[in-house]
Amino acid sequence: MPEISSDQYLALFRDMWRVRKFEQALEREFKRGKVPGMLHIGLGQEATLSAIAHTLRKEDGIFPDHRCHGLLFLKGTPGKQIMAELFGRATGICSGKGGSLHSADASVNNFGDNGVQGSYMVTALGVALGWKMQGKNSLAAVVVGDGTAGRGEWHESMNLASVWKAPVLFVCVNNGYAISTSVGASHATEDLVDFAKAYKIPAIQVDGNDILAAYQATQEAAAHIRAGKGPYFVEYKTWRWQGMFSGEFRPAEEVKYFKEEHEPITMAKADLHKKGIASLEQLDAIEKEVEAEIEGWVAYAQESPMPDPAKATANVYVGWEVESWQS
Amino acid sequence: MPEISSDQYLALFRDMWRVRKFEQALEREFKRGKVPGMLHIGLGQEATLSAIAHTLRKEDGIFPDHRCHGLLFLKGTPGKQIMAELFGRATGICSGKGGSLHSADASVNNFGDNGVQGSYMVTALGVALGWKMQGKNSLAAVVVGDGTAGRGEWHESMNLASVWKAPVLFVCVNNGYAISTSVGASHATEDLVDFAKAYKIPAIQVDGNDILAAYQATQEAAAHIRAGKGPYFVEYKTWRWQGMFSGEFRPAEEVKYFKEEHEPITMAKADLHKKGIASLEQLDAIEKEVEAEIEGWVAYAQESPMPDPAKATANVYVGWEVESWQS
Amino acid sequence: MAVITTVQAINEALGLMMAEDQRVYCLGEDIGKMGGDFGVTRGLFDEFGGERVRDTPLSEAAIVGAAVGSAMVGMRPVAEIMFADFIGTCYDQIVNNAAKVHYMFDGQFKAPIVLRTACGGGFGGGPHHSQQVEGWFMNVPGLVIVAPASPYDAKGLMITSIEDDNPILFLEHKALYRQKGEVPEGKYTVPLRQAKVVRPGKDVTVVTCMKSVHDALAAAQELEADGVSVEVIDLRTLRPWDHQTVLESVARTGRAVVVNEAPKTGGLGADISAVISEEAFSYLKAPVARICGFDTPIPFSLPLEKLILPDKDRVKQGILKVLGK
Amino acid sequence: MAVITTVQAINEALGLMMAEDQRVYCLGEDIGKMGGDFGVTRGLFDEFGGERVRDTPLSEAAIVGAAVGSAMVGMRPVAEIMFADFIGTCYDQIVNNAAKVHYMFDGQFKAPIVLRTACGGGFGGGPHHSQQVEGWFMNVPGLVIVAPASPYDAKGLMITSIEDDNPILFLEHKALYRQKGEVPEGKYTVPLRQAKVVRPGKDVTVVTCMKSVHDALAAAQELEADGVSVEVIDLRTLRPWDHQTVLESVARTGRAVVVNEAPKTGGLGADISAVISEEAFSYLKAPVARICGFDTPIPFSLPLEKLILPDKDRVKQGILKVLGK
Ligand SMILES: Cc1ncc(C[n+]2csc(CCOP(=O)(O)OP(=O)(O)O)c2C)c(N)n1
Ligand SMILES: Cc1ncc(C[n+]2csc(CCOP(=O)(O)OP(=O)(O)O)c2C)c(N)n1
Ligand SMILES: [Mg+2]
Ligand SMILES: [Mg+2]
Repeated sequence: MPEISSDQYLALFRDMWRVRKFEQALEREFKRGKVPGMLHIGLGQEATLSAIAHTLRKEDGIFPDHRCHGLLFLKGTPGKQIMAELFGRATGICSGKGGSLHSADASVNNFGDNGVQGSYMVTALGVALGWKMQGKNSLAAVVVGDGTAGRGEWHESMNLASVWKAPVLFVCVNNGYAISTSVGASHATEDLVDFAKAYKIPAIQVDGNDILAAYQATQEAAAHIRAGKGPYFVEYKTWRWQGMFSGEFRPAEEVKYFKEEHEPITMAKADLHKKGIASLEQLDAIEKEVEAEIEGWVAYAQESPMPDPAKATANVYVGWEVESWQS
Repeated sequence: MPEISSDQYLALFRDMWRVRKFEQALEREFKRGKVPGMLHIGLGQEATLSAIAHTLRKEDGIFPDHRCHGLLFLKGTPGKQIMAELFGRATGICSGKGGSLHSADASVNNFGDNGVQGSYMVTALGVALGWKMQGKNSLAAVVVGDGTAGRGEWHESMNLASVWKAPVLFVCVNNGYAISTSVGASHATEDLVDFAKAYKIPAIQVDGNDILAAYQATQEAAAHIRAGKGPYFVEYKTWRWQGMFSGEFRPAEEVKYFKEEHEPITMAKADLHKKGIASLEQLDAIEKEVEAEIEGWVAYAQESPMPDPAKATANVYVGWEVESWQS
Repeated sequence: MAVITTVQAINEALGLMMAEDQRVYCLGEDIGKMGGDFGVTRGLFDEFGGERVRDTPLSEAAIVGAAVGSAMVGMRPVAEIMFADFIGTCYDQIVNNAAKVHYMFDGQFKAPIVLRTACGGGFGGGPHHSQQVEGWFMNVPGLVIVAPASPYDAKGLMITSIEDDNPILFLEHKALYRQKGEVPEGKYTVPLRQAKVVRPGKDVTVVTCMKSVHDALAAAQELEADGVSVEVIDLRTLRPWDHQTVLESVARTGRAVVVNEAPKTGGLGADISAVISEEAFSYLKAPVARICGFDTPIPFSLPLEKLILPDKDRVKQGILKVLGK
Repeated sequence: MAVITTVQAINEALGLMMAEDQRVYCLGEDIGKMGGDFGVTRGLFDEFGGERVRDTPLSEAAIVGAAVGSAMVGMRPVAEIMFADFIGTCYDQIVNNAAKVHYMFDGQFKAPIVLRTACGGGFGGGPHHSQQVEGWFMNVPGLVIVAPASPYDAKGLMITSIEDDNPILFLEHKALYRQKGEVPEGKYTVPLRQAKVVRPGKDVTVVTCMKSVHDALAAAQELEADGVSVEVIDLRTLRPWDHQTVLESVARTGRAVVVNEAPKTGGLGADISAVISEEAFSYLKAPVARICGFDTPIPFSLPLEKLILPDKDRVKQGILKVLGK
C-alpha cells in the first residue's frame, strides 16, 4: 500500500469529525425529545466509518448498520436529508418512513440498514450477486457488529459469498460488546476473523481506532474484491462510547483507555500534527467548520414539515393501493 | 484407544447388517406401495450408524437425521415398532403420527428427527444444556449431513455449544452430496471439520466406511464430552447408495469404488475373517439371522392395524382438546 | 393447445421468461441439472446454464436474501423453497425485507421476486412436508400470494408474477403437479388479484383455491343432481384477494362456503369469512360456513391425514349446511 | 396490594417461579446483569446467577431451540426475544418444533416453554421494532398465545404460563410496560383461554386485547355520556381464544366491534369476526366491524404511525357504526 496523500489524510480526518459532530448533535436532539424512536450512536467508531466511506465508490453498495448514521451522508446523500429522516420529516431521504434504522438512498447505492441485526447480510450477498451477473465491477459492503456474528445469516452469507466469489466486503465493527454482552461471552472466539477464515474468505484484523490502519486494510480488501477475487472480511477492533440503554457497565480502565488514550480523533490529530501535515490551528478549524455544517442540518431538519399523511398508505405495493384504508 | 474386543467387533458388524437389511426391506416395501410418504435410505452408511449406536448409552440423547432409520432401533426401540411407524400403523412408536422423519422414543432418549434439515441442531443444544443444568452426565448426539451445513442453525448451535461447553456430539455424515449438489459446490470447504474448528470445537475427520476407524473416533469424541470438556465434532467421509429421486447422477467410477471396493460391510467382513475373529460361514450366518429378524418386523408392521381415528386430533395441546374438530 | 401437467406449464413459463428477459434467473436447492425435487426447472440448466439456474446449499435465508438483494438492483429472481413447510427458516427475510423494502424506503427500492414453493397434503408427507402456509403470511402487508389451481393458470400466473414488480409467494400444490390441462403455447398472462368463477351457480357460493377447487367442483357436480346450483370461485391470488368477485357472487346467492386446506383457526378462510359477513351482511341468508383442515399438525399415517383435511364430502356437507338441508 | 408496573409484575412472577422451581430458568439477549432491554429480568441475575439467567448472543433460532430442547428434558425455560419483530428469525423453530413436538411424537414429549417478547407500536420504533405478531401465528395449531393488558393479569398469566405444559408465546405490549396497577404479592394464577369482561355493557360488544383494551375502555367511557352501553372483552389468550365468553356477550348485545392493532387483513381480528358472524349469526343486528391497523408496514414518523394504528377515536367510530349512528 502506498502512503496516502496529505489531502486524503485530512479528508479522512474531517470525515471523522463529521461523524463525531453528527452523532453528538443527534444524541443531544434525541435527549431533547426531537428525535423519535430509538437511537444507536456511533461515537468512538469514527475511524471505521471514515475508512469505509473513503474506500467505497459511488457505484459500490453499502449496507450500513445501526451505528452508521455517519456513513449515510458520507456515502453521498446530502446530510440534511439524513438528519431530516432521523427527525421523521417530509424532507428526509425516505420521507420519514424509515428513520434511524432504515435510511436508504438508492441514488448512491445505500441500501438502508435493517432493524433485524444480521438479516441484511444475505441481502448484501444478493446485491453482490446481481451486480456480478450484470457484469458490473461494483462491490457490496455490509457493516456488522461483533454481536451480530451470532446470527445464522452470518454463516449463510459468508459461505455463499465464498462459493459464489461474490463481491461482498464484510466490514465487522468489533467494539467488544453486543448490548451488554461481551464478544467473548457470546462467541467461541474474540477474534471474528477466525469465523471468516473458516469460509476461506481472506480476513484481516486491524485497529479500528487507527484511521490509517483502518483505511489501508479496507483499501486492500476492496482492491482484492475489485480484482474479481471474491469476498473479503475486515475486522476493526474498536470501542463505542455509548454504553447503551443501561448506562456505563464496562470497566473504568477500559473506558479511560478508549475515551482518552486510544481515541481515534485525538490520535489522528496528533499524528497529522506530528507529521507536519497541518497545524493545530488548522485542525481545530476543521472541527469548527464541521460543527457549523452539522448544526445547519439540524436546523434544516427541525424546520422541515411532517410527512404528508398520504405517505402512510403509499408504496405498500408497487402500483396498487393497500387493502384497507379505513375500517 | 485400546483395541476393541472380538465380541464388540462382531456386534458392530451385526448392526451394520441390521441397518443394511432394514433399509433394503424398507425400500422394497416402499416400492410396493406399502410405505407412504417419502423415504431417504441410509444404504452405504451402515458403519457410521453402527459406530454411533455403539458409542451412545441409553441415557445419551440422539437426534437422528433422515437416513437414520437404522439408528432408531439400534438406540433401543424394538425394531418392529420402528418398522410399524414407517408403515403408519397404530403399533408404531409414535402411533403412526410421525413416520420416517419423526420417529421419536422418549424412553430411550431418541428425540426424533426433523423434516426441516438442521433445525434440530439447536434443539440438541437445548437438550444438552438441560442435562448439563440438571447435573446429568448425558450427551446429546445430533446427526447432520454435509448439505445441512448450509443452514444458519449450524452456526448458531456450534457457536453456543462451544461457549456453553454443552455436551453435544456433532456427528456429520459427509456423503459428498446434498440431494444432487456436491459438498464442494455448496460450501466453502469440502472438509466440514474446517467449519467446526472455527468454533474451537475439537473436530476429527474419519473414513466413515471403515467401521473400526469410525467407531474409535466416535468413542474418543464421547470420552471428551463425558469428561466435561464440551462439544466434539466427528466428520465421517462416506457415501450413500441412493442417488435420490433422480436416479444415479454420480460418476460411474465413484459408484463402483464405493459400492464395490470401499463398501463398509464387505471391508469389515474381510477384516474380521483376516483377523481370525470369525469364519466366513459364521459371518454369513449373521447376515441370515439378521434378515429373518428384519422380515419379522416387516410382517409385524404389515399385520398391524391403522391408527385409531381419535389419534388425529389428540395431543395437539397438553390437556386440551383442539379448537375445531368439525366445521 | 397442448395438454400438459402443471409442472410442465410452470416449466414453460420459466423457460419463456428466461429466454425473453436476461434479468430473469432461478435459484434454489437442486434446481440445476436435477431440475428440482418435482422437476419444475427440468431442462432449464441445459438451456441457460448454471449461472442462471443456480444451485444453492440448504440456506433458505440466503436464497431469499440473494433473491431480494439482486431484485433490488434490477434482477428478476425466481427462487425455489423446496417444500413450503421450510419457509419458516426464511420467514424474517420474507416478512421484514421482501415485503417491506418498497414501503420503508419510500418507494426507492422494490423487490420483484417470485418465491416458488411446493405445498399441500394428502400424500403422507407428515408434519413437515405437507402444510399449507398462506395462513402464515395473511397478515403481512406488501406481500402477494398467488396460488393456481390449473395448468393454464399456473403458466399464466407465473408469467404475470415474474413481470410484476411486487414480491410474490407462489404456491404450487403438490396434488396438482401431475394434473393435466389445456395450455396455450407461447406467452400469455393471467391477471393477479382477480378471482375466477370456475363454475357459475345460483344457490350458494363456494370460495376456495388450489386443490380444494377440484373438491368443490366435484361436490358441485354431485349436488347438481339434487337440484342444487353451486357457484365455485377460485381465488387465484390469496393476498390481496379479490373482494369484489366474491361479494358480487354472495350478493346473488346469499350463501357462502369457504373451503381451505389449512387449519381452520386464523387462516385464509377466516379472512374470507369475515369479509363476506361484514360486507355482504344484508345479503346473507345463512351464516358462512368454513370447511377447513382441522386445527392440528398434519399426521403421517394416511387415514389420519385424510380425516383432518377437507375433501369433496366435507365440502358437500358444508354446502348442505348453509342451505339448511 | 402494591401498585406496580407491568414490568415489575412480570419480574415478580419470574422471581417467584424461579425461587419455587429449580427447573425454571431464563435465557435471552442481555437479560443477565443488564436485566433486559426493558428491565423485565432486572435483579434476577443477582438473585439466581448467570446459569439460570443466561445471556445469549444474537442467535434467536438457538434461543428458541435451546428452550425447546431443554423443555423436552424437563426444564421450564422462559426465553426472551427482545422485540417481537425479530421473531421471524426463529419462526421455523416455533412453528415446526415447539408447536409440533407433542403432537407428532404422539404425546411422548412436550415443550413447556414461555417465549416472552415485546411488541406493539406507537413510539416511533419504525418498521422493525413496532409490530404486532400474533397474526403470524394464528394459523399454527399447538401454540398458545397469551397477551395481558394489565399488571395484574401480566403477573398471573406469566405464572400460569410457566406452569402450563404447552408452548406459549407471551406478548408484552411496550405501551403497557410502564402502566401501573394493583398487583397482589405472592403467587396467584390467571387462567389461560379465559377472556375477561373488563367492562359490562348492553348495546355492543368490543372484543380486543393488549393496548387496545385501554382504547376501548376510554371509548366506552366517552360513549356512556351519550347513553351508549359498551361491553369490553379482553381476550387475554389470543389462541386458542375464548369463543364462549365472546359469543355469550354478542348474543346479549347483538353487535360486535373487533379491535386489533395489527394490520386488518388476515390477522387475529379476522378470526374473531369470522367466528362471531358464523356462530352468532342469528343474534347479530348489524355486521361486525373490525377496527385494526391499516394494511401497511409501520412507518417511522410519529404522525404517520398514529394514522395507521387504531386509537380511541377509531374505536368510537366503529362502535357508532355498528349502532347505525
Ligand atoms: C436479530 C436481532 N436481535 C436482537 C436485536 C437487538 N439489538 C440491537 S443492537 C444489538 C446489539 C448488537 O451488537 P453488535 O452487533 O456488537 O453491535 P453494536 O451495537 O455493539 O455496535 C441488539 C442485541 C436486533 N436488532 N436484531
Ligand atoms: C431446511 C431444509 N431444506 C431442504 C430440505 C430438503 N432436503 C431433504 S434432504 C436434503 C439433502 C440433505 O443433504 P445432506 O445433509 O448432505 O444429507 P444426505 O441426504 O446427503 O444424507 C434436502 C435438500 C429440508 N428437508 N430441509
Ligand atoms: Mg458490538
Ligand atoms: Mg449428504
